[in-house]
Amino acid sequence: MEFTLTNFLLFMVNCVLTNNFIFSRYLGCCPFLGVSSKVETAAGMGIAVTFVMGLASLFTYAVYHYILVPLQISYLITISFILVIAALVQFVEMFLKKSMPSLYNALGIYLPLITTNCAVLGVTILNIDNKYNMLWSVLNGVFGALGFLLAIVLMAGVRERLESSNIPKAFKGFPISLVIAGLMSVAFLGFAGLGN
Amino acid sequence: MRLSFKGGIHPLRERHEGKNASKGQPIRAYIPQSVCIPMDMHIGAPSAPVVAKGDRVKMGQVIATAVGGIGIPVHASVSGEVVAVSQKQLLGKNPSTCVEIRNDLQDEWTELTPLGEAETAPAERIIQAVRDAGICGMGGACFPTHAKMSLPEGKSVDTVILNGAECETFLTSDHRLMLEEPGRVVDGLRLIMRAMKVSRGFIAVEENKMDAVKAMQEAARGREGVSVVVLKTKYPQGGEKQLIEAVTGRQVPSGGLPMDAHVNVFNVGTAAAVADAVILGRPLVSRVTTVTGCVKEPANLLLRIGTPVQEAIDAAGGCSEEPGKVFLGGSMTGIAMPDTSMPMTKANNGIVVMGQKEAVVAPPTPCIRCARCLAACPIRLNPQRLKELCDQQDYAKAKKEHVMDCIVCGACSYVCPAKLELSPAFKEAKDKITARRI
Amino acid sequence: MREKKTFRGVFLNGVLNENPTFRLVLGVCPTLASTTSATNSIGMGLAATFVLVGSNIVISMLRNLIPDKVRIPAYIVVISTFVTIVQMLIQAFVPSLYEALGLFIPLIVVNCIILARAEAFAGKSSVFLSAADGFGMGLGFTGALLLIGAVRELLGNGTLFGNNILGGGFEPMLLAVMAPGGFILFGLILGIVNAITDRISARKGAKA
Amino acid sequence: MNLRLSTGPHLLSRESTQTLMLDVLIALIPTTAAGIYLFGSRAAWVLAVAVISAVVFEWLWQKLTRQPVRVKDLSAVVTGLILGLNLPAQAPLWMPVIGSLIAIVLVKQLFGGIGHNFLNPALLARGILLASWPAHMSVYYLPTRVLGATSVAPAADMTSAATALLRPSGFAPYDLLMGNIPGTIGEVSKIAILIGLLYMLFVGTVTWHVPVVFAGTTVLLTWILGGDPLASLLSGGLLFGAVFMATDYVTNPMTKRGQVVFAAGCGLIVTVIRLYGSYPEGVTFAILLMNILTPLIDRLTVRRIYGMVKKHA
Repeated sequence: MEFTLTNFLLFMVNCVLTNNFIFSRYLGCCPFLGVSSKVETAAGMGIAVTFVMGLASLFTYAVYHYILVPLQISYLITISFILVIAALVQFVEMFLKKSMPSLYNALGIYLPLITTNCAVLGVTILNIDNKYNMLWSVLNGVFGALGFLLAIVLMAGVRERLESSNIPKAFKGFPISLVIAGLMSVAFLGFAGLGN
Repeated sequence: MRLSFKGGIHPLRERHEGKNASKGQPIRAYIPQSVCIPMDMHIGAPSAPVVAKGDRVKMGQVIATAVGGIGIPVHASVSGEVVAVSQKQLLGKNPSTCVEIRNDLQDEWTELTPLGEAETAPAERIIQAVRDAGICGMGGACFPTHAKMSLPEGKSVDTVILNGAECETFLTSDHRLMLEEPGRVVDGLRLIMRAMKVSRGFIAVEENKMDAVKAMQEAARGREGVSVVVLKTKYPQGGEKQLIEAVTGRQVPSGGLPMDAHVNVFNVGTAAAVADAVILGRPLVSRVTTVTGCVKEPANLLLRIGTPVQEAIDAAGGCSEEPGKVFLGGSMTGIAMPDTSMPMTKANNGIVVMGQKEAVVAPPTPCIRCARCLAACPIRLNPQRLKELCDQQDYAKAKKEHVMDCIVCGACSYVCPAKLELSPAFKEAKDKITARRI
Repeated sequence: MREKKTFRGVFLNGVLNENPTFRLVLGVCPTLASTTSATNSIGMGLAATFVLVGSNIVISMLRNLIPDKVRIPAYIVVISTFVTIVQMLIQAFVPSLYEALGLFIPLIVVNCIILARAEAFAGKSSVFLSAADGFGMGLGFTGALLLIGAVRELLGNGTLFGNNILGGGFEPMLLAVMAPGGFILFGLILGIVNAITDRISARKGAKA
Repeated sequence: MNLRLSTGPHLLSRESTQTLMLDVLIALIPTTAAGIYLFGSRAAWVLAVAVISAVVFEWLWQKLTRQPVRVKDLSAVVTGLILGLNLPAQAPLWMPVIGSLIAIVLVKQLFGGIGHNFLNPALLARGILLASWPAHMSVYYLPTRVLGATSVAPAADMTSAATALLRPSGFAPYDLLMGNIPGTIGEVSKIAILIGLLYMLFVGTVTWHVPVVFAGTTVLLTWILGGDPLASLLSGGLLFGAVFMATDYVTNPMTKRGQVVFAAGCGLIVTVIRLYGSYPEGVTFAILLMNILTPLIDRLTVRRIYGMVKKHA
């Protein structure tokens, strides 16, 4: 895919809205459900994920094309990518702690959770499956994560509003959150066809 | 152009704010057989009684002296014999000390010392005279007037507004006072202006009282610095903050007092009482009170302070049906009373009797977020959100979202189609936040 | 008081009391992605079970050798090895399932159930019990997926395991097999399961 | 004497949830009547089934969960009617039933009943029906009135062009206004919708902000992006959505400023979906998406309260 402004915008709309990670690809549901009770923490999680997903896309691209492919061990993609991500998260955590303590204080607690966020591993594998070059891989990671950020912040907004609602006991917590996500994703169907 | 503020409501529009029954009734005096005068009618420390059972008192005689800096004395509102000095549970939290006087119907005044006419009385002695006359805010605030007139160091006021809005439903006492005795009101305003060295005075009246506006305009003609302004008929137009916004375009800073906006507001009845105090030397012993609702002959009565509410109702012909609720003040902020033997005080501008049927409150239903409360709130708060926080008892957050700025005017509760008890919840929240120092 | 753990007890615990999907609500993504049909559900369930049992056994065997500090990375290596094996097996023997589950096969690595069991159980228990735990959790996961998958397939397609069940007059509700339907139906089933278990435990409590 | 004690206000406005809902129902009378007039008795059946099933589901749920039955507040009637008006006249009658089930139970009662649904129930039900049974939901019929009394056949060449968005030849502005075009029962007659709007503005059920800003944004954006502004206003579900669904109290923002943002967002999304998306009409999804944004809009459009001024020196 050539890099033009039109392509860039269409790609963004496609990643953030049309094929939203949560609402249409089911990636990253655990943190989406788990860290979405307050808007502030949801936004923190989303920003942390954006950060890591952009970097992970970059590094896994390099690992795949400069290590796995030349050595003809591309079947180790899963194992190597997850290790790259785990290491990356560790590294980012240490880096932030040392050089940007204020950002670390804001995002630090979310970082360990990101290793097992399937959106991160998912996006890196999708980058390879879709044969994106390095630029589009990073953009895919960042925009995908922005879609996640959008979804989790919207979710948190709705959940905050429902805090005082009389939801049937059996549905409190996960069940109602899943239903909320489902209803939201019905609305997101409206973006079908955009950005293609 | 009619002056107004942002927000607000028009309560009981379909029944002319409930005022039609009494607004045509001229003020008439009613003399009670006995009075029961509480010592804590004003904000501040209760006054200390200086009479005992068996004492004979004349009308206007001091029966209790001021306590503390903002305290005021209390005067006998009839002449006669003190029959009891006792503790009574009135509408306050704690029992009040009351002096009961049996009226000898002589109306014999104690010795009075007038200061002089409105434009000539010595300005520096006016505030003391107001204090000696035991005057406190007669619009319902009960804050001692002399204290309001004495500015602390560093504060300044350039405008005095007389509040003749009478935006509360049912009440017509200020209306009748302005219509029948506009000269007293203007004199009072001039005295306040002179005492406070203020050159600009407004008399603000809602446009549903154009006759009163006319009377006030005539009385104000030729008086230095005094002008009459007409306000839109809207509740709570007579709220101090709203009135200041409507008349001067200024806002009282959050948590501040009117003087922080360089304005002071006095009720028209208070001004009339100031005029009496200075020009006639008479202390505050009576006031105009509207008695209306389910009474046979709605009236505006000149009542002695301490008249039992039941007597006032009887003076208005008695109840026309089995009463379900009686409250002092208008229907928006009036205080419901458990029994009508209690006395009326300096701040009681109205007594409203409601029938059994009207007294039944509709049960609340779930909020539908119609946002009528937001449109109604004169402070531009979000009552819907605050109610959620109050229900969750999250008072710290409620404070952050400015519940302390709520003036408990009841506009949100009035318009709520779900009949939620919004303003009572905010009152409770404010009390709890103050008590717990959240 | 601690009950002595038996194979049967640990196994049933995974299937029922601590059912990973309905009780612990772990692994939401694969649950949603694979339950578009009953067949896919079973495929995903069994693949996850294989990985669970395998990684539980290996991690339990190595539990005294792995230093505590590098515990998590080590677990991940073990798990992703099994995932890679299962991925190759599915690709070779059930290509249609490989097609249907796609990305979500490698993503079994980050299925929180597996890491959670490694951390919470296999890292501290005997090989035998760890295997039981893997089996129980895996079958509990598979059963839950099958239930959701059956409902979604039935509503969204009118079929069960591809067999037409509801007859020609039924007009399938497409949404049930789309993303929103996945969230909503999982949420509803979860709520109903909660309601039922609440009722059962209330009844037990009343008896006791 | 037994006197009641309570804090003020002692008399309340005569408006209640029930009277507000009743006003909405009155405002819907012209639209309902026009729909039945244009599409015939079939439309009446769809509407009746939608309303009755909505009320029954609400009643059943409240009975089963042992809650106070609030059917009398008429909100279920409004939801049912709006849902019915959002369906094509030829929809099979099980569709309004499923729609009501979704609207009342899934979107409203599951979240705690009236006031707690974060999405417009009727619209979400329509969204689900649209996604689930596109064959029934996106085939529109010309009103029987236009085709002649005997025919209920789809208007052959425009069956799937939702509601004549492109103003196909043959639809003069007059026909667009009166409703002589294909579409759902409620959306076709713009004149009836406008009468309803005037009524609601007159009695104060709604303010002008949401309908005007919503429609205005759509028209303006369509014009800027090279579409036909008049057709964008008079075709499709824009007016029906802007007047009756975007104005839903429960699911739009509380402040006027928030409502303007909300309505402008609706207009933007509608235009984008109409011009670039795969669905021919975007009103449903636009309002639903803005419903989702509403809690955040509410957070960001808090009013400056009285007294937030510098203390005068």
